[in-house]
Formats: sequence, structure tokens, C-alpha cells
Amino acid sequence: MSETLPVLVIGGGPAGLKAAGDLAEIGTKVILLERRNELGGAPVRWRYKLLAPDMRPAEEVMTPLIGNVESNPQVLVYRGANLESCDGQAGNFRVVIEKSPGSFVEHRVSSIIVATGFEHFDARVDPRYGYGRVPNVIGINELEGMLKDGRVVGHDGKVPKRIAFIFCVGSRDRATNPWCCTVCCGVSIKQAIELKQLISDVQLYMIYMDVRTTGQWERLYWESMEEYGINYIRGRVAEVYYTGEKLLLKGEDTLVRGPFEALFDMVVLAVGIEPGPGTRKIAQTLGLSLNENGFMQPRHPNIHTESTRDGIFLAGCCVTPMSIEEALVEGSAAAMAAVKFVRGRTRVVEV
Amino acid sequence: MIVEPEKLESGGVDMSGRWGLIVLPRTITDFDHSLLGAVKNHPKGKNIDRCWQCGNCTAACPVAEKNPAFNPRYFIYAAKMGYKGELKKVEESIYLCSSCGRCTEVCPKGVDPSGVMEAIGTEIRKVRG
Amino acid sequence: MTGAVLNLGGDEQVEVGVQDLKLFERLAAERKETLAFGKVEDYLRMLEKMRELERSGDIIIHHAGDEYEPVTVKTLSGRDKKIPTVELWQHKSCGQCGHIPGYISALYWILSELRVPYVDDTNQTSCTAWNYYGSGTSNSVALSAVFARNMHAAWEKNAYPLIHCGTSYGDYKECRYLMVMNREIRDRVKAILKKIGRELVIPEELVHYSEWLHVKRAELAERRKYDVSGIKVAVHAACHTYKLMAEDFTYDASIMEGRRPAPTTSVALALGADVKEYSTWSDCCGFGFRHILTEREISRSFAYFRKIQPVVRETGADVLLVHDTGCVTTLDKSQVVTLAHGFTETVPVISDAQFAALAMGAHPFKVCQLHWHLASWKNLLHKMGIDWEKAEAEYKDYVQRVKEGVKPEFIKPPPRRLEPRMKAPSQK
Amino acid sequence: MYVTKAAKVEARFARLNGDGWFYGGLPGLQWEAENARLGDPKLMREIVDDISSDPRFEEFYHACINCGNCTAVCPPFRLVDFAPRVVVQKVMHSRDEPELLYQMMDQYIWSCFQCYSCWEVCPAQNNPGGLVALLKESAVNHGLVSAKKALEPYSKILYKVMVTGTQITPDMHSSNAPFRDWGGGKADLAKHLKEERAAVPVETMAGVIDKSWKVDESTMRELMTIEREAGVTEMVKRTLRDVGEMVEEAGEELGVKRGD
Repeated sequence: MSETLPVLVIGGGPAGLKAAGDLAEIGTKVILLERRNELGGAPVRWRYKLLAPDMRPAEEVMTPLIGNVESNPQVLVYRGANLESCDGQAGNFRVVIEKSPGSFVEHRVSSIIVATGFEHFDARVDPRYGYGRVPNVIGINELEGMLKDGRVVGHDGKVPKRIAFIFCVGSRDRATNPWCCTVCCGVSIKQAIELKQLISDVQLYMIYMDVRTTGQWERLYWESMEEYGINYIRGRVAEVYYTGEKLLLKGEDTLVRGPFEALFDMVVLAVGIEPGPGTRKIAQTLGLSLNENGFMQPRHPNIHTESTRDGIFLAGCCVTPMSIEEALVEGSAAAMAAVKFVRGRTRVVEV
Repeated sequence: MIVEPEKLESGGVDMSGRWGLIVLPRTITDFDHSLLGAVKNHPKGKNIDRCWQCGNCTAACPVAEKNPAFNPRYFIYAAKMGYKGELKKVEESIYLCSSCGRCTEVCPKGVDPSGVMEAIGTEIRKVRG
Repeated sequence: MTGAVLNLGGDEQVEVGVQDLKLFERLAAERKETLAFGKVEDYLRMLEKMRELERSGDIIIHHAGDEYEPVTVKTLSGRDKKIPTVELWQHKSCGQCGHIPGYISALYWILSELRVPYVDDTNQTSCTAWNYYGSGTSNSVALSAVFARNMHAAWEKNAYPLIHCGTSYGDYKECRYLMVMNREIRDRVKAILKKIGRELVIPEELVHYSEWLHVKRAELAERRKYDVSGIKVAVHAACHTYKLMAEDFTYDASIMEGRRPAPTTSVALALGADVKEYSTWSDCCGFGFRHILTEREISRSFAYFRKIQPVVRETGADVLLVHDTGCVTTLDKSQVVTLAHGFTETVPVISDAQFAALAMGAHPFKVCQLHWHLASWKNLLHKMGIDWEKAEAEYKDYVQRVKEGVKPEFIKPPPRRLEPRMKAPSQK
Repeated sequence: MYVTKAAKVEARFARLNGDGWFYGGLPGLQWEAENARLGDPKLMREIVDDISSDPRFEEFYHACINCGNCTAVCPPFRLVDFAPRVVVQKVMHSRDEPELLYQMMDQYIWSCFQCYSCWEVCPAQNNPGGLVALLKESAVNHGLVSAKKALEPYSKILYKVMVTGTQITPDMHSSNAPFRDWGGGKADLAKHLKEERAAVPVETMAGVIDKSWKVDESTMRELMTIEREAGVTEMVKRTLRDVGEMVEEAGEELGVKRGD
């Protein structure tokens, strides 16, 4: 009776939590595996404050998601745990989980949902941005936490008066990652608005090639210009140079066809989204395919939920970069797919 | 900027004219938003903030079609970013606008480019070149 | 990718792959897949294909074997590159000899001080790429054939080519890539070489002289006679060494964290100088091939306003070190007009070899030929503790004697240990 | 007034998308494009074929995302009207609109320094400088007027390189041909250039005035043979007939046969 076996959900971020919560609510047993010591994924790890595009507090989404999973007796949560091995077949996998270093536990599960999420691009890899080497160059992920604390200051404790956001850092670049991370435009603009609200006289410059605020996120873009007077410079930064005091950004303003070299107090890099080492490791353990960019390869490129193996489903940023709202939908979709799969098999056995 | 010296010498060697010519590099080193503020305060320029540089105005403009130096999108951008020097160069062209209103008609964001241009033209005159 | 553990977000440790590695290794790991002529992979494939062609008898590879006592360095992608250190065939630069002879004489002086046998051949042309980049008056077959001709001449002499010029170095890397990867070009070059009685010889590694100085920097420092610790040095790297076929140039984790090419900076550091960074480090010198000759105002304006001025303003450098003849010329000569215009920033421009030779006690005029340089070097020599007035008097006296018919004091290469592969063709 | 109604959409389309492109493909360059339309269409097509059939083209060109990284580091862009971004953009559209390349042949491409800074920073790994080199080669090959204009002041160097394989020889800045902008220091040196040159402590260079170093005659013969066989002498003759012929004469003296 495979239906009595639980579903294994790998990854405790928005997609994984949503999948686990949905499954538990309809009475399916779930084992939730999270590599880190806390649930919540990127929004908790990087301490998201507000969510685009409506500026709602991240807690409004994350607290019930985590609460649902933690309070539901149907869900067995392993934090700080890793998937050691997996064998067996669809409907009856045998998985070994390393629940803490050196301590293993074995489970049988009917199906698996992979929601291993993403890592931000490590901007140190592209040294022209000076990230990790010169002060006051930060990533959007770090800025998110600073905004949450309500204190955005440079390394010397001074409040920055002139901030540049550089879009597409580690994205749309053959030397690093060629894909678009889809959300960093929106997130940067959201943060710029928050900065404007926090520091009233701050001057903000968004250095972009294209502004990709898809769907209704476009509102952020319009508001930022029309209500907050945020400046947009079309171009891409070729080098960030630290003068010992300020940051000199070099680029071309492609709209006037003129080179610019301007000084800023702080530079925020819209670091892209890339598949993390966790995704690679899980793909290896489960025998799943990765595409040429290192993301999980769905069986059909347009149907994200189905992996290349029967009984294993995919959700969230491990498939392709996406926003939280999309990841939540994918979590539900994967849960649905898992239930459908398990019930389908059960019926076959009974016949 | 090109500097061609009428008279220049070094160590007894005459370097006047092209031998002594230097070109100062053009680099935008700062963004000056004082002009933007003035344009916004002008009754017809208040919507300049809305512009996102799609270029519909220039594309639809009958003057731009005949005269490439007349580029409404560019005027708005230069005013927004405070490239006063660039605007000064085309100061006279700004007044070529025939106020036909086509740009305003096609603008997807309701900037009213012809009004904004009028504001830019008025304000840039007040800036010393 | 190597796994590693790093602190990221909160107080937890997570596995983050290459991120934990030091910057240079991380850059190298990341760049393994992309760069150079399209991709680093392609470049490495080219090196592999070179060996295949050798096996099939298509080409002869001039190996950087033990007889050349090679030292291994890392390139941009982390590849090991062999730099031969002895028995070197000097591939002179067409830009250096006309008006900055010190560029070459200082290098020869160092070679002979370190007892490194070398060959200064008269059977050598420049790469002719000046013409190509400046005016388009050549093509890939001709450039490759010139490259192969010179490399064959070195191979005959059984000496390893050491390329003085940044552009020759870059052009040769490009030609090598084309000849190895493109059969048509290779066959056409071979046909031409046959007409002049030569075979297709390709060196295993193409080596720029600054890379040789880089691997020899400890020995240079040992022989230092003057203290240069108070000398502020700015470095300009030649574009064609590290931007053209970028994969092949030397990088070192300990030199500017591997962000920028190691040679020249490393030599200045080894000698104990104070190397300064500046905002236009990766800008070009303004040479521009045709521009330095026929559109000089553009060259000089760029050189002055984008290099000399920022260097002096930001670093207060005592000297600007360069490793290409075109760069030395442009940066040095371009100061004259601007100074006449009333700009005040000025800095002497010399090669890394000249700087090292000066520190090692070489004669500033007899050897380093500083009198060919226009930007004033007096302050630099004074700061280094060199009595330039005395040296100048000596030199004037020496020139007078040469004029009267005394044989000049030529720098002599130490005796060779390797026999030439073939006898030199009889000369007319 | 801000028009939100769809009523005028059709009329707007008819006006906006007349021939699919505004400005002959690229914003801001429409007048250049119009001038180029006056050129010979066959020649324009040949130039496109020239560069796209070169074995290096595949490596030098991918597709341009218009980010401006190349222009940010481009030296001539600081001083003159030359932008590597525009070069790649035009190459990108040249298959359909060959006149885009042709319009750059006059002056535009000749501004490039060939420093390859653009190649290093391009996120799409294009090589604008390399593309310009291909275009220059094509201009000389076709003997274009623009190439003549660019090369004429340069012909002395051209000749020297082709014959001796060396250049910027000491005699080029003797008092006969002063580089005035190098000032008094250089002029003084030029006065006693011979002695200074004789005192250079390198045997292959000492006293050599008309070349950079002593070059064997056999070496020069080999060089000119390569140039003849690879078609370089011919291509130079197409642009600067005199220079090409002088090279041939110099070659003949050393026993290199004239090209057909």
C-alpha cells in the first residue's frame, strides 16, 4: 500500500513549505528535509522585509507557511539534514537521511518533491565590481537585511547620499551566467523605493540594460520614476573603482552615446539567481538531469513539475529563476502532482 | 573639446596649430538635477518624471523625420540627467517643435513631450553655457 | 568545481562550491569555461590539437624542454604555462629600437648579468602586425607566415623565442590559434614556407619578455644595488599582452589577488618598490597604431588625459612602468605638448627591464639609454640614489670617444650551451 | 491629452512601422544610413561577405545586447565619434542591410585603436576591435577611397615594414622629418642622432639608422616573398599603387619575382 508511505519534500523554502503544507492539509504524510537549521529558505535566510510588488511584509507569507508545517503532526521536519542516498523505485523509494553529522535515519517514501531553491551569484567571481574587496559594494540580498534593520549605512557608519544599483550582475553575461534572473529588476526597484522612504534626500541611480518588471510588477517601475524620482541610466558598468573614499563607476550611457564616470557612496549589485551546490548534489543523489545552466531539467521544458524520473517532482527556483509568488504556485502544483501520482498507482495495484 | 593653439612652443620647437592640438576627453562625471527641478516646476513640464525613453515621441515626430538633430526623447533624457552641456549644444533645435502634438498623442506614459520640451527650452535658456 | 564551506547569511555555514577558494583560484575556476578566443576550452583544445598535429607530422613543435630550464606559472584560466629561462632567441620589437633603444639594451644587460645565454639574431623581422592593426594591409595568411618564419629561424638556432613586443605576442597567439585550428590557413602557410625553404614550427608556449622578468624577479632583487623602497610605481600593462587571447598571459594569486596580470607589477614589488593602483589602470595607452603616426592629437590627448594625469593625480607616482614599446613611446612622448599647454602633471615612463636594470646598478645612459626618454627622469634617479649628473658626464665622454672611433662597449651574450640545429644559411 | 483609447492604433501602426525599421535600423544614425544608400549595392554585399566568411568571424561575433561595456572602456570613444557598440550593432544588422557596414568604411572604423579592451569586457564575448580589423582589411582589399585617405599619410611606414620588417627607424625622426610635437628634447637628440645611435651597446643595433636593427638581406627577401604569395603586395597596390610598386621594386633587387 504505497499510499500510506509519506512524500519526501527536499527544501524548506517557499516552494517546499507550500508543497509540504498542502500535502499535510489533505492528510498526506510528509517528510520535510532542510539543509539549513531554519525553515523558510531565502526569505528567512536573507531576512526579506517587504515583498514586491505590493510592499507587503514578507512575514505575512512566510509565517503561516512555516507555521502550517511546524504545527501539523503529519509533517516530520529534519533541519540541518542532508539526503545521503536514495534507491528503490517510484512509489517506494528508500531514502537515507543524515539528520545530523554522522547520524543516519532511513525512510520509505512514495514520491519525492525537489525544491532546492537557488543561490545568489557570488559577485566576487567578477572582480570588476569590486565586491568583497572594496567597501560599500553590497548585494541586493545584503541590502534586504539592512532595510529590515531600518539602518542603511556605509562601512564608516555614514548614511549614503548617492547610491547606484547595477542590474544584471552575474546575469546575461557569457563569462558568468547567460540567463536572466527575472526578479532582480523588480527587487532592486522595490529596494530603491524603500531606500527613498528611509533616507529622504538620497539620490538613486538604476543602471540597467532592460528593466524587466514582468506582469504587474511593472507598477514598481512606474512608481519609482513618477513618485520617487529615481533615475534610470541605460548602460552597464564596466568597472567599479574605489578611490579610497567613494566608488567610481565607469560605463556608457547608451541613450546619449556618452561615457560616464561618476562617484557614488554605495553600490548595490542586483546579483542574479543561479542553481546552488545543493541542487547539484540532490540531482546526483536522485539521478536527475540538469540542464546546460545547471538547473533541474524537467521532462518537458514547459511542464516544470515533472522531473526526468517517475515519482520525483520539481518546484521553485531549482527549475528556473522565479518570484516567491510563482514558487508558491509551483509548490502546490508539485504537491498535486505527487498526490495524483500516488493515487494513480494505488488504484492500479487494487485492480 | 578641441584646443588648437595659435601659438605653442617647447624647447625652441614650434608646435602651433595641429602639431599642438589636444582633445579633452568627454566624460559624464556628474548628474545635475537642478534643471530637472526647474522643468518640473514649469507648468508644462510636470510630467517629465514619467518618461521611460521608449522613443515613440521621436518616432512619430514630423520634425525629427526631416531634422535628425531634433530628438524629443533625447532632449527629455538630457534634461532628466542634467546633461546641460549637451542640451546647450542643441538649444536652438529645441524650438523647432511645431507643437503639432503627435508626440503627446503617441506617448504611452502621458509625458506630454511637446509641453515638456517647451519647458526644457525655456529653462535651458536660463542656464549659462 | 571544488566543494568548500563558507559563512553566508546568519551564523550558519553552508557549502558554496568555488566561493571559498582564494580569489585567483576562484577566477580561474570560473574562467575555465569561458574566455579567450571564444572560450578557454577552445584555447586548451587548440593546445591539445597542436600535439595531435605534431604526432601526425603536420607541424613541428618547438618544445619548452628541460634544456631551456623552464619555470611554471599560472595563466588566467589556471593553466600551467612553461616559461623557458635560458638560451633565448630575442624577438625584437619594431617600435623599440628606433627611439627607445634602452628598452632592449637594458634587457640584454640583465640577461648577461644573470649569465643567461641568448641569441640576438639578424635573421628576424617584426611581426608586421603594426601594419595590420594600423591599416589593414595584411591578412591572416601573411601574418601567420611571418610568425612561422621567425619561429623557424629561432628553432634553427635551437634557441627559444622571447618576444619583446606586446603586439607581436598578441598577434602570434592569434596566428597560432588560426594555424592550428584552421586547416586552410595552415596549408597555405605551409605552401608559402616551402617556397622560402622553411617548415612550420610552432612554439609550445609563446613567451613575452615581461613573463621572463616575472619568473626571474627574485634573482633580480638579489642583485639590487639601489634601494627603491621609497619609489612609488604605477604600472601600465600593454593591452595586447592581456586582452588579446587573454587566456595565455601570466597571473599570480599573490600579485594584486590575481585580478590583474602579474608581470611588471611583480618585478616592481620584488625589487621593493611601492606599487600604486589608479582608476584608469586597464585603459589603453592611446597608441592606436596609425594614430600615433598620423592622428597624433588623438593619441597624445588620450595618453595624457586618461593615463598620465590620473596616474600623477591619484598616485603621485615617481615612475610609470610599462612592458611594451608602443606604450613607452606614447606615454612618454605625449607629455610634451600638454606640458607646453600648461598642464603640470608629468611622470617618467620606462620599461620594467630598464627599472630593474637601474636598480641593479646598470649605467643609466650607457645601458638604460634614458636620454632617449623625454619625460624627465631626473627626479626618479635622484630618489633612487643614482648620481645622474656624474653618469651623464661619463656618458658624454663615452659618446665622444665612440665618435672618435673607439669601439662601443657592446653587451655580450654569455656563451651558449646548445648547438644550433642547422648551420645558418650563408649570408650575402 | 494622454490617449488611452485604441481608436487610433491602426493609424499609429501605419505611421510607426512603415518599413519595419526606423532610422535605417539604428536610432540616431539615420542620416548616415541614407548617405550609404548611394553606394554600390554589389560592393556593399561583398564587404558583408568578406567579413562573414573570414574564419575569425565566428569567434569575433555573437550577438550584441547593447549594454555599452565596450564603449565604457573604448579609448577613441572618449575623443571622437566612434563606438564599438555601434560597430557590433551594425554588423548584427548587416546581413539584411549591407549599407550599414558600408557607411562605417569612411572614417568611422579608422578611428579604432585595435587595443581590444572591448573584447575583454564584452558579456556576449563579441570582439568589436577584431571586427574592425576585418573591415579595414576588406577596405584595403577593395581599394576603397576611404582606405586611400587613411593610408596615404602612413605610406612611408607601410613601405618600411613591408620591405625591412622593421619600422620607426631612427632616420624617421632625424632633422629631415621632425616630429615637432615631441618638442625640443627630441630635436636636440635628432641633431646628434648618429653618434647616439652608434653608442647603443647592442651590436645588431649600433649605428643602424635606416632600420630598427640589422636585418639580413635573405630575411628581407623571405619577407617580401611571403607578402607576394599571401597577396599582401597586391592588396596594397589596389589601395596605394605607388607603395605597392616600390615594394615590388625593392623585392626585385633582392631577387623576389614580381607578382602576376
